[in-house]
Amino acid sequence: MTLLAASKVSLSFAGVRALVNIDLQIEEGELLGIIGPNGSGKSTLFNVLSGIYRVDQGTIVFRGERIERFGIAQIVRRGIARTFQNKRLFGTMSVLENVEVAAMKGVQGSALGDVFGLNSSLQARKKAGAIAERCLVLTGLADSTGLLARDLPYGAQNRLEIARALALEPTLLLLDEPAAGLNPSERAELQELIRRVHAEGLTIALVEHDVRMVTGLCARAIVLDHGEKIADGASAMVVRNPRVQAAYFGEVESEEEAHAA
Amino acid sequence: MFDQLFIGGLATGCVYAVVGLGFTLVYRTLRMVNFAQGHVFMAGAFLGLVIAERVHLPALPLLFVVGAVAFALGMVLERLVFRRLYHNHEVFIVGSIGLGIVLMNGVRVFFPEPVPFPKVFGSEVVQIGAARFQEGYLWVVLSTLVLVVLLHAMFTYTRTGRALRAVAADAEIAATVGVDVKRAIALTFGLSFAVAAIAGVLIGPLYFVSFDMGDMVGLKAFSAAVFGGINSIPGTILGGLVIGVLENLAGGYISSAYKDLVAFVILLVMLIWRPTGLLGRETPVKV
Amino acid sequence: MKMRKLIGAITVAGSVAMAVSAQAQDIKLGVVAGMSGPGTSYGIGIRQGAEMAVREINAAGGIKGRKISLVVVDDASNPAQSVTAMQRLVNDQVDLVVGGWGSSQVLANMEVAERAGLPYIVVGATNPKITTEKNKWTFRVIFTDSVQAEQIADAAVRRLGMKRIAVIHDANDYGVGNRDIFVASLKKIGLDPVAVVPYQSADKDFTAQLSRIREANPDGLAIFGTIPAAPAIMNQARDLGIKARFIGTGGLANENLMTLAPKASEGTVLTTYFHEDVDPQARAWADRYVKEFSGGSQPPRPVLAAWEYRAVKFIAVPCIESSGTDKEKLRQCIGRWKGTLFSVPGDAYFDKTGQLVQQSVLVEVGKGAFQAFKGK
Amino acid sequence: MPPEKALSRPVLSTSDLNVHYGKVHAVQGVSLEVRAGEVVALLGANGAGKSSIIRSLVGLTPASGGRILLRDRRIDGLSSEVRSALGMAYVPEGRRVFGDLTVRDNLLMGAYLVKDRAKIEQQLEEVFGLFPGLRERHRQIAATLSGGEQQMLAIGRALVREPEVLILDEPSLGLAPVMIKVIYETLKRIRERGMTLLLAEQSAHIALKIADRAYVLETGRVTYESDAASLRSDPALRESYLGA
Amino acid sequence: MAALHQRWWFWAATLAALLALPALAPQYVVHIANFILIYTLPVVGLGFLTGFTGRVSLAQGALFGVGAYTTALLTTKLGWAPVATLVPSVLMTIVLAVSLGGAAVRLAGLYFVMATIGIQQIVWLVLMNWIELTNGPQGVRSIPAVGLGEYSLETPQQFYFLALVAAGISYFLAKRVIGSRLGLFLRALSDDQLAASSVAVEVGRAKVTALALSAAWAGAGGFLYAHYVRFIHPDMFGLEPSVLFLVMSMFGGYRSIEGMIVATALLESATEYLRPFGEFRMIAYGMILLLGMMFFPMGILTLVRRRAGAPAAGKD
Repeated sequence: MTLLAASKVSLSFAGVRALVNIDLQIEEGELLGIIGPNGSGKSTLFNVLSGIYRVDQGTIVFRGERIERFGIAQIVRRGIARTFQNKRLFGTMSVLENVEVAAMKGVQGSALGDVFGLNSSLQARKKAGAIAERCLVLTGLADSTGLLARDLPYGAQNRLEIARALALEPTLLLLDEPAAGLNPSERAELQELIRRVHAEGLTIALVEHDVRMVTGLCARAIVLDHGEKIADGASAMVVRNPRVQAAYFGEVESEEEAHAA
Repeated sequence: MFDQLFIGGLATGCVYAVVGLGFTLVYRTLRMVNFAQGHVFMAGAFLGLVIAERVHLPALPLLFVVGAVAFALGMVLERLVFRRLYHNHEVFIVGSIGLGIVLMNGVRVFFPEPVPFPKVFGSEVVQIGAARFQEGYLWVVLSTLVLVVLLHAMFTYTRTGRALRAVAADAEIAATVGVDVKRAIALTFGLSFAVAAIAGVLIGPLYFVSFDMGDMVGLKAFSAAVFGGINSIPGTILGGLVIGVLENLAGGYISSAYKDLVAFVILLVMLIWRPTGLLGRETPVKV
Repeated sequence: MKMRKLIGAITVAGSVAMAVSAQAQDIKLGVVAGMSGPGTSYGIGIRQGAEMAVREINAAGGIKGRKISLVVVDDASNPAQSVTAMQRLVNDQVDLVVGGWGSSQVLANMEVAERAGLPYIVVGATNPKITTEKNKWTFRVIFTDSVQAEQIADAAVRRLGMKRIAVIHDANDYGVGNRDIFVASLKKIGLDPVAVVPYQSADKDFTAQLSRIREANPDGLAIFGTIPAAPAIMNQARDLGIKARFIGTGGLANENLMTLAPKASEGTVLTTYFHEDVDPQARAWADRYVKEFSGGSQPPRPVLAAWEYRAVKFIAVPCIESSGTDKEKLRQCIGRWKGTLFSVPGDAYFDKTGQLVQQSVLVEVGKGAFQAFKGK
Repeated sequence: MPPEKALSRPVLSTSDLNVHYGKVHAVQGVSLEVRAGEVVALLGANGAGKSSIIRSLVGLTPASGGRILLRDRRIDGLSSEVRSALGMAYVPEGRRVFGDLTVRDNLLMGAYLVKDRAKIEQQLEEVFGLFPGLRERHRQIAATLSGGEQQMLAIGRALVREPEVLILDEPSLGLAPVMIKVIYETLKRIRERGMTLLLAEQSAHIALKIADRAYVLETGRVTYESDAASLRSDPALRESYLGA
Repeated sequence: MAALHQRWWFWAATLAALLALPALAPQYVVHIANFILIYTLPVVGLGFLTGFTGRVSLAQGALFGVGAYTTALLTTKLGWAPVATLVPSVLMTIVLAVSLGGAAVRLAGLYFVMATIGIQQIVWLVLMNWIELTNGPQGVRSIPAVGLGEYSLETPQQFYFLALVAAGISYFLAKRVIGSRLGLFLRALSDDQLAASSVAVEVGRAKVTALALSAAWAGAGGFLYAHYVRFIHPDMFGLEPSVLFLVMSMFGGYRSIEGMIVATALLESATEYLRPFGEFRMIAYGMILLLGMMFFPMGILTLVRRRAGAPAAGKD
């Protein structure tokens, strides 16, 4: 069943076309890879899906509802959570609090109820605490709950972003270059984590520069280049597609050689 | 009555515009608001007074000397004081308010009472249509015009002017093409002090000079800058003139009780409707 | 010189507390006024008046052998601060307070004096509400707005022959208070003002207000405000071609009026608290005062110091002499006080509300100085 | 300049360069060198440390350890404007032209340190020769240019004062393919004039078209270093980038 | 400091000292203490904005005044009992703050400061000029004291306990707010607004709520002030107190409520100590602001913390 379907999505900034007629389906339960060279529109696509940018044209349907005009918070409430390429944690808050903020989404009760200690609010907070706890355990951060987010090592900050997104209990998780800046062992850990999360039944879309990681994790992948979708299919096949090769390695090499000579 | 109100408002508006320029110059370079600006205007008036009483300078040299001294003072204060306040805008605001209080009360120690300013611009009364006013009003308007033209020429045609604009646009990159950014910022403060001080000398002979004369003018000039666009020089000039004229008309035709309200209501409405002001360009609202 | 003052101030700050306990035998006279803020020049005048009186009394052996020590507290010319300032005087156990400048400040700080049961002689605030029968500890020696505004209204019509009177007033309590009484008094005489416009104390440019007044074409312009707005209004009115004669009340009674509006102020008629030409005693005091305080941070202005001096020397000290420092007795004594004061024609006495009943002085600005008014 | 001699001498070099952002160790002991007349590419994924190296070279981010040499002079303690005066020119990531200034004023800012007016005019002519589009728009406000034109302007601005070494950070980022081609054609012409270039690129294939040598970075370290020709044909590179 | 907070005896000693104060200290000191206690309300309220949304307001003095005027007018003109006017005062302040500043609080930081200057001036000018309602420059006098049954709190000593209880409630409520999900949301959005909205925090609403809270605290403070001073005047609520409150909330070190309270006490006492300096007093005050910001931009208390070896709490 199709969880999210974008059709003919276009967006440009000051005349520069960032996304051109993108069609995209994300099936329930899948782990979709999105690859493409730098500046190809991968992050822009995520920004559109998560409501940070509004599309110029096209529709996005998520679980039967049109969401392309929704704001960020509205989309999160519909069940799409995301992480950011350049970590956007709440630096002066503790690891636990970072995740708790997100976990609050799923619980009832009002802020004033919190202040006056109403029973329903206390229950709700307890529930949020439990959700947060679970996400931290899942991401291997259970031992550093009391640290400030900004004091975490880089690799752990990465996992904290994922934990925070998970605490929103999303239907669809968008991971934006989670492996950027990680060393090989951290990268392997991350891969393992994504697998684990996916195995719990969550639908994931993964933007990644590292093609190996995508081919290793995702059955299906799409490739973007200069804002256009140039390939869509089984990830192992997609990377062999000549257009994809060209996008990564440049077009006919001989022509270039001729120029250089 | 309209002529009278309009011309009176224009002169006040020129003062708002010139003092407001000081806000704009600093703001577009640092994204900070210097709340001592109004008191610099006041200090400039007293500087002019002290100089005019000691040495009998004609009007133009007097304006020049005061501008030069204020310029130097601005550079020095940047180095000693402002530089330590760039931490964030809250710190800068409170620090500059503190500096303003020090300036104002420092001047008060020497001049506890309002003092008449020598009539360096002549005291003839001029009649235009039904309006009568002192020659000094003409001086204010003309000097503002000259000052704006000079500043414009400086920013457009000189190497330093270009460098200041480049620093305002992107200080980091300006440094990589060889601009000494710290010096450029010091120059910016120098300029903002100079224009405010010159405005002080212009207004001095029209009214009296007193230690608290910068309080309200500072806030109004600030409103003018925001109204026109706090990062836009033409915007600030326009904002100053509009507020000066509007408040005078409101004072004359509606009620002088709420004359001062005009500037601040305009400020608030403008910020909500279009925070960048009439001619400003940057988008302040982030995602 | 400024530096020495600063060091002096620091030393004073440090020693205030000690001075209080060391000289418990002294009679303590509290003075509250603005030594900073917009009312500074008045505050300094008040302080000087008190200093002069206390110095003279102490030099003459004090009151029954007890010296007077002066406790001066700054209220920054700000009503919020002035509550604290008065509280400080209460705390320092002063025997009475003579001072107070600015109606807003006095209205705020008199509540503290009333609650503490401290006799308070107000010298520099004119709002009528300060002296009511309810406020039994508060007295006032300066005229109220009502007395002055009434008197100047009367003089304007009967003695100056004005027919078209316009009013421009500060939007503060002083200006509004004067305006209300003035307009009411004119009505009683059968005249309506041709224009009434307010301004804000901090205004510099009055062309908007004056343009309206010019349209009304008045022959007299009443200005209810203080320095520096009042002289600015005079200058600008003349620039605009308004020929009306200026009249006013005590707010204009400040020599700075002539400094700031040397030409425009000529011929202005106003009521005042003090004038040296009223009697030789006043002249002698004024000369002494000027001699003693010239060279300070502001030129000495007898008119600012006169009331404080007179209230201390001729009202407070005789009462302490006769009734001692018991607060209730002191209060009753002040209430009963009756006598003569220099520059006040005839006898003066306190009415039931604690207001000093007296004749005021009408002066005219001529040749750059206040002259006793010699009109009809 | 005789190429043999030029190649022997490094114009710009780092040894054991380190950069920290708070607790993040973004550049970890990188040593590299750029010889006169050479085009060197820094390749690597997002977050590999390319921009951090470039920023610390031009003096925008302080190095937390190691040294940077321009010719034989140690420059790592110097401010940006001094490094610029010593002959470094920088084309920042995302172009960052002075938006409020005209095209011509932007170029004049590039020549800020040149005092000789005739010389400036001559240099402007050369830049306009390289980018004829800029000449047509020289009175236009830079913010209103298209992305490609802004990139040309940024390069032009860096070139006006004939730097010893031109440092470019992701010059192809966010540009249309046609535009990238134009930019790289121009870079090639600049190289042919004997200019020394250091260039950070995520799109390896583009950079390798003009580079003589390349460093591949991963998590702040140099993991691979070689001449460009062999990198172009090296399957290991393909492997590390495409997994194909 | 951090260590002290966790010791019960620290709190017990503080409480004992606070309770004993009116019996031991001279009336004047009690009077100053009352002002400090009253001021902690608007200062802590402002803390919700400065510390937790990164928005600096220069209108807190005006909001304080709205609270004071509401109760003053209700008690003197309509004869309400003081106690009955607490809720209307707080509500009025909230309504005014949200209607004037609700749109502005969504602006980026510096633009919000600009807007608050407008709000401050507008409120002050209206208090000054709407004479029919506010008495204008005459101020409102003879405001009744707060009565508890037959007993009315007239003297500084009597009022002290009311102020202490009010400051205590304000402190604990503020702690609760900050510990609540709202506090969590506010801290999140002050760290990273985009990230906050992407974890479902309704950023606009949270900011308006913070503004409303800061107004509520200011209104309650104004209520106390009016019934303590018993004469109010527009000049008590001009730009000057706004700056003072802002400085008090910043000197404490942004996010620490205890810090704000200590800073309030220090700064208010300092202003008192400076009183005899006369014309030099304001210079000294200006220098405190200027030097404080130059050398302790994250709050003067960071100095104490640094000495104590604990990490400085700040938002850099």
